[in-house]
Amino acid sequence: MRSEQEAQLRRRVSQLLEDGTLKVVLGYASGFKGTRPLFVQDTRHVDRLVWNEACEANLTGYLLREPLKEMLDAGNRIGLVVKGCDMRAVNVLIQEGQVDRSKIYLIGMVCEGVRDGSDFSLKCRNCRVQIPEGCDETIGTHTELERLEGNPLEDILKVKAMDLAERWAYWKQELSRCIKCYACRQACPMCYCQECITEKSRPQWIEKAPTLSGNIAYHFIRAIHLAGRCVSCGECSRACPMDIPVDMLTRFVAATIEEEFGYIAGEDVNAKPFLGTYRQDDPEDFIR
Amino acid sequence: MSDRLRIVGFLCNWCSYAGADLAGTTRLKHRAEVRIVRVPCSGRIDPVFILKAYERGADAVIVGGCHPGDCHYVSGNLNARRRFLVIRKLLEFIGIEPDRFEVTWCSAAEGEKWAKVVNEVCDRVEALGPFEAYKAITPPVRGPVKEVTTGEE
Amino acid sequence: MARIGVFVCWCGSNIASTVDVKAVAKAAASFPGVAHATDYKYMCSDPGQNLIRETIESEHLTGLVVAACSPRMHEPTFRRLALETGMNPYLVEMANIREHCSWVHEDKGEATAKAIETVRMLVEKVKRNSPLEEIRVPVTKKALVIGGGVAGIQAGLDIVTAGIPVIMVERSPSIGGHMAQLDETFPTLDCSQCILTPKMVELSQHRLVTLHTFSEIDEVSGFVGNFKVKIRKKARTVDHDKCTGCGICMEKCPAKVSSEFDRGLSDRKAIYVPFPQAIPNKPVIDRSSCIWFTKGRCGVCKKLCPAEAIDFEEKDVIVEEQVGAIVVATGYDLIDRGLYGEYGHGKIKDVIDGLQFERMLSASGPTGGKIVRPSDGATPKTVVFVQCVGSRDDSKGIPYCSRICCMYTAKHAMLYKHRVKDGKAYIFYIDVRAGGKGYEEFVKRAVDEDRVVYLRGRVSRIFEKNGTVFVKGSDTLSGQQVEIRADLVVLATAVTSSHGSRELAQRLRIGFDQYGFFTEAHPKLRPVETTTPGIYLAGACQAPKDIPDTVSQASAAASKVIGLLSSDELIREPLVARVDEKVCIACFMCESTCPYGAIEHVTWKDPETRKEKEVARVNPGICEGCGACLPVCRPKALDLMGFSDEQIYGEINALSDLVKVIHDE
Amino acid sequence: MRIETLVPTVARVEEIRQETPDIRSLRLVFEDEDFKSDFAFKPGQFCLISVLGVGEAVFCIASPPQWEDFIEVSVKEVGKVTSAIHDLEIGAKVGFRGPYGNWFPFEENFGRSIVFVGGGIGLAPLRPLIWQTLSKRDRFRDVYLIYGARSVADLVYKDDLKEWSSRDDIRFTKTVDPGGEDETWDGEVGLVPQILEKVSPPSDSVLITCGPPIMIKFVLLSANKLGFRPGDVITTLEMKMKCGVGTCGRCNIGNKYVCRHGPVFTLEEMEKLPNEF
Amino acid sequence: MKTIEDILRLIEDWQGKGYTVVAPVRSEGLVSFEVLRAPSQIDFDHVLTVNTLKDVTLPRCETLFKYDVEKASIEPSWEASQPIVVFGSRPCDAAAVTILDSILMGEVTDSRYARRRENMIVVTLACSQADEACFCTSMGYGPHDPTGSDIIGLPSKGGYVFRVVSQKGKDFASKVGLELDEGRADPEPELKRRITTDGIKAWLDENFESPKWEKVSENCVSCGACYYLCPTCHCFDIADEAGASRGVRMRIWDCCSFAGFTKMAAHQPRVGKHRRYRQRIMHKFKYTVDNIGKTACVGDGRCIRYCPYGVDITEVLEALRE
Repeated sequence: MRSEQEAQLRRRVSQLLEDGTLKVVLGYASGFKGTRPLFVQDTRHVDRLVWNEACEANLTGYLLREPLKEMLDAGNRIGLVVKGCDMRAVNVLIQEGQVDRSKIYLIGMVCEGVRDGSDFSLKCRNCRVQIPEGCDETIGTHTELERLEGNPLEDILKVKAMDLAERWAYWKQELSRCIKCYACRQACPMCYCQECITEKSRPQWIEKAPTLSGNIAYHFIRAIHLAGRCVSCGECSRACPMDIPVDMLTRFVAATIEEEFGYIAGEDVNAKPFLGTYRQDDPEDFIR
Repeated sequence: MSDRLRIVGFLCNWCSYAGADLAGTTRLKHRAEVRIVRVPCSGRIDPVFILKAYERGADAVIVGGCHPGDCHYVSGNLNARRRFLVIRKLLEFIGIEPDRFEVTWCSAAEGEKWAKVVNEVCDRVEALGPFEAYKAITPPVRGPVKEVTTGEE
Repeated sequence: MARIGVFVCWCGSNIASTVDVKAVAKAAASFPGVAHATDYKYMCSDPGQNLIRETIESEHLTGLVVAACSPRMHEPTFRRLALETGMNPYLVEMANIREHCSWVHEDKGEATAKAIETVRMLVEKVKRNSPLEEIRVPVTKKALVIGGGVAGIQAGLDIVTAGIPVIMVERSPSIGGHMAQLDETFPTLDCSQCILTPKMVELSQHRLVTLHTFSEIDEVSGFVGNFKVKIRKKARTVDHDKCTGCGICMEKCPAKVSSEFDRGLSDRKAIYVPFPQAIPNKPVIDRSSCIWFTKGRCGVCKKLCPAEAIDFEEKDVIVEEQVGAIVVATGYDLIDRGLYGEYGHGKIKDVIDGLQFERMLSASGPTGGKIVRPSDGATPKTVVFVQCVGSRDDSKGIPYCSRICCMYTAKHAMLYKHRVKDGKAYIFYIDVRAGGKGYEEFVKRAVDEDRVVYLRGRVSRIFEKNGTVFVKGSDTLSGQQVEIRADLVVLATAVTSSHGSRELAQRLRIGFDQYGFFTEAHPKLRPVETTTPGIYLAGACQAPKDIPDTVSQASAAASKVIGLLSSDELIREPLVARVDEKVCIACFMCESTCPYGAIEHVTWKDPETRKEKEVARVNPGICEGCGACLPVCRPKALDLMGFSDEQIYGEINALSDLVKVIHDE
Repeated sequence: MRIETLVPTVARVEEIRQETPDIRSLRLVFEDEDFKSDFAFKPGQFCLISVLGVGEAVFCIASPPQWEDFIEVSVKEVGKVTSAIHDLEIGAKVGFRGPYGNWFPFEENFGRSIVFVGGGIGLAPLRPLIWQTLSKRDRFRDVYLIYGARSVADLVYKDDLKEWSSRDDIRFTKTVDPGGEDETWDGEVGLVPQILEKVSPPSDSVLITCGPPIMIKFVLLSANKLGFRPGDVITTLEMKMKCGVGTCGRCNIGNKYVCRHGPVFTLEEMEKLPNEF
Repeated sequence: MKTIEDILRLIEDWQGKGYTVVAPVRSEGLVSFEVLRAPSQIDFDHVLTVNTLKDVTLPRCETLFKYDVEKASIEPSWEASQPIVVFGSRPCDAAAVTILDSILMGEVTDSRYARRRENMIVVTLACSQADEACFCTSMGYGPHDPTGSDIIGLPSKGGYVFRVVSQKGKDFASKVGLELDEGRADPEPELKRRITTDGIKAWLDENFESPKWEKVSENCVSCGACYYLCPTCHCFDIADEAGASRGVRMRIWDCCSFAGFTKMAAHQPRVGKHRRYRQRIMHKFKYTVDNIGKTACVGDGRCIRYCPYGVDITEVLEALRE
């Protein structure tokens, strides 16, 4: 199915650019790690677009970064190739007023799962959005889809099964590798602040240096800032050159919020943001 | 006495701070390890404050707000409640004892409750011991214990 | 250049007996930024204040830490003192070494160490304080009163007496509220309508009053002194400018429904005036029962109206008003009758509620003041009154006491006995609460003079057998089960919040409790204020109340409004949040967090790049300074004056130094 | 040059002068006697001052080398470190690193006329050179000084200005921006570049300027108009700096590090640099 | 020739003689330079470690000094450095050391870097394999290039033959009694990635302003991964962390792709990610060449390997010159 989808994608992008509907389309091209993002502005380049199981990245974050941000601000309409799971990120950006839905054109790809190396990505396990919803058009049919088994929280459960001391040792070990290159932040579609809290010096919110306490503070706060916003796309971990499973922290928070509050980020564009609201009956058995 | 415990309390001005005041006016003796930072509302408490307190040597943090429905600002405590839950779970997930982060609703009338919470938290943190795990990973920014002599003129 | 003065108070022996104040002052003198530190017996006394005043001047202090009692006690004192010396009052902080220290610790070493560390924290805070100026906002000298019952009427009249215009919004077609339904009122048995209607007339005819009946509040924006209100004037279908109130339409209207005012004891027409003394005394069409609107035909009223006042095309109109203050007086409802199936309410015709009984007692009511059995019109010889139906009932009803039932039930029994001399009146009660002036005497009169029989106990069941109603309950005083054959049963059903109160509270951004009653700012000290400045409460919308309490609260609310609107501008504490526009990313998480609606969307131009963007702005007239918006602001574009991030960081940072006290005896 | 990189020595604040509402000058004395006796610098060089617990920032040395016992820096409150410096009191200790960077030519200009053009706090780097020039006054032809600020209150070094006004060996023209004058003002009213053109010093002089970037830009244009050679027009540049010695990598303009190859550049050198400042 | 076993014995011997040995260690999927606890930890099979020798010479975070705010006392922080043997670095990483040497021990000497370098011996293991990101040959180096090594071990029939490269290496060899090998080395592996650098410098000299900068930086998300993992990038920041009375000043890595890198209180001279990306390319392929005569790139390919969004420096260079 993928090759047909790829061909159709190229055709459609070509049309959309040609008839002036779109200024640019962001999709995937082949790259060193399988795929990489590709900005197509010229129909001559549509053949570089690919669709395959290496299209793991969530490209949504580019909407709020140069050069797409400038293009959107200038009133252009932009095309984005999305998987069902990426749609949640798009929804959060719409929910937070960062993206005007009418200014983006979403080309949804019916997805048979993407791979991280040889295995299916963790995020594909038990995927319920293989057929994207809410796109401007969808490419692919769902007749051949095979549901991917497994638990997307497998890694988190492993850490949860440890005792406190083991967990502390585990995270110390992992986070001590962090070099504060901020690839996780820059990759995250939800990290769109112009000035990150890490850059604030009055007060110096987060230790600047990659000391262990500074690293823990950074990743802890990142997880809190993503509470109710993280869509578990795993971009942060994918981007991490030091192989730190930083997404486990944000995904743990997302899972906790789903479990305790029934809130799923990006599920409903009209929902009030999780931390910006409350319910009278929110759990509070931890409070004395 | 360098291993004396240090607990930081972020208390909302209207309920828990006033509750702690009431503990005072009713002379309810309790343990002296808590240092109180007054904030207008529990909704004002940023998660970073909690980590910063650990970095600066706190062995535990107590956060105090109004009971649901009593918030001077209508709903600050309810907004905060979700955040506190997430913070507590996440602390636990990275291996920090949840007892090092205590949340309490304490009204202006609950001087007794405040005294009790302080004593209990102190007891539990004492059982855990000083937060050496965190102190060990922080740059050396804490000063040596300063000695002050009393009773001299 | 920070030159902080630290003033350590002994508070006589209150502090000094447990904290070594001299050691505290000495330690404080060594803190960076502290220019002067001293101790004194009573800092709040005149000599103490003089000491501070003189030191501010002689040492050129730029900030103060007064280590004494709780800031909740004396912060205003020392801030005022600073102001007198020309120092900005917000450069003063208090270190609480009494309530939080000397009074709760015994070990002098520990207490002194804690006091020193606390002072250190506050020194670090005050070093980061900035001078702040009061916020001044202009006010609109006009008040809105929501609800036209006795509470609203009283508040409205009191406010206009001060020369302040009042806009009154009433949901139903007439003002008057529940009080207009009542016959005689306890404990004086004066006629309700006789005392109420003159007030209704006075209000409606006052030149400063704008009355919007058959209207509801659609939207409230703005803030204290500057509210903008959208009022929905529901379509009456009758043009009141043309209508002469002749009443021919009501006479000829073929559609009948049961009267809300008479609580179903009579019928009214689809075009109606709720009661004869209604204000305005002109009809409206109830479109849900009007044949024109339900079936599309009829139009009798239109045909007959000599003034051509009937307008079937009329639409709801939205009126916008600007007001400086709002009094909420939306009253109460009675608990849903359906909840008490075992009492047969709604099923057994001769089981009615207290308000129905009131209508029956009323001379202008459906029975012309005669007490009759609804089933057959006969005069009931035995009437059983049941108190606490729904009230004080955790399981089914509401846990609180409805406060008025004991009194009105006694009144009902008494009035019944006055009219049916040979009748028997029984009252089932749990206990009799008669705490008001003249109340206890009133109940006693019912028992002693009118021979009302009080039975202490709950009624378990009311049922009908062969056309006869039986009341089965227990008399806990005699320990007997009793079953009374009753001709009429009157249930004192619980008072609940008015329907729609929650939605209104959300529109007004005021608090409400789990039962839908609006919450006051402080149960004792601010009983008529809400937590939203400029919005006040009157009457049973806050909690069940009788008429005297309602009227007192209404007058109190009015006096608050008059006080508020007596000056041209409001002066507010500058402890509000501010936005750094450059950093704001317009996610508006702050907006959804703010309980006061203080966040506005504005366009801002970056002076450096000249680019425009949308950002959040905090309206300082609305912001209450809670700071709930700060933790949700990820890039930290928001800060809170008086409790800024830097100030709190300063306090936390001070924790990095521990103090150990050595006794030198 | 081998240095114990990045570790400051301790200096004591001996005197504080409030120059303008947001600028103050600090007189610093080194605590370490060896450092003090070895210390030497030339006008135009800069240093880094640390407020311990806060951070470090760059300042030009604003006193001439012949004032041997101390150095002075002038600090405008713009950020975290500068406001911490404004919070210091006499007797406070700060960290000091320097001197760093290149310096203004001096002996090279013997026999020539010198034109100093300064704006606002931009007089600070010129001040040591002016005093140095006046100390060897006989080696130069005419000395001009054109100095302006937004308003009378924003003029720095008021005592120096008074002395320079009273001397007849320096042609001193002071100015404030239109609207910045007060009743007592006896100087010019106008923007510095305009006054420069009005004074119109001979174009074979050496022109040395410092001030806000926008002023420098127009002074350079005016200098060009007056016929100065780009090699004779000298200014100092400002970029964000951390190390001060050309290793931390952020202050480069093209292949030049402002901290090492500058901060003093001639217009001729600047013309070869990419436009990234 | 020395077998792996021989090598492990040698290293044990060096450790016993008081040398701290830093070598590639595998932990889960990641191979990185670490202080070796036991010789058996060494990984011989990887192409390249994730981190570089900067972790030895210019660590990501080092305390410059500690201070007491109240007393204003400054206490420089320097842990007495044991002699360090870096074992198993690849030729590209060794070559990178010479570039940093020219920058940090040239006109100005960074004392901390210099002290670490003086105490450091680089024993390289030349490459027997290369991956698709490797392009050292394009930068004038090669899989067996000895530049920057003190001693180099060339792969030979499953083991290594060791040759001395520098005087320092010679001294070390004689001090620890390392016998040098005669045998022939295996042929160098072929590199798939190859570009020519001809004309790049000339293009950069002329094209500070060019629309191409925006195009080539399109995919860049302005993180610091390529910088932090680059063996020649050396920009740093200085950060204070302080309590009420005590603090430390640290030197930490910094990166020209961060907006805050050049941002001053009132002015940002470098607006836009393409300008920041231009700085990175200019710095490597022009400014450093102007200043020390060498390109600040050794073709190790880490920036290609670890860029989360496929920014490919060789492609960029070719696109610029085109």
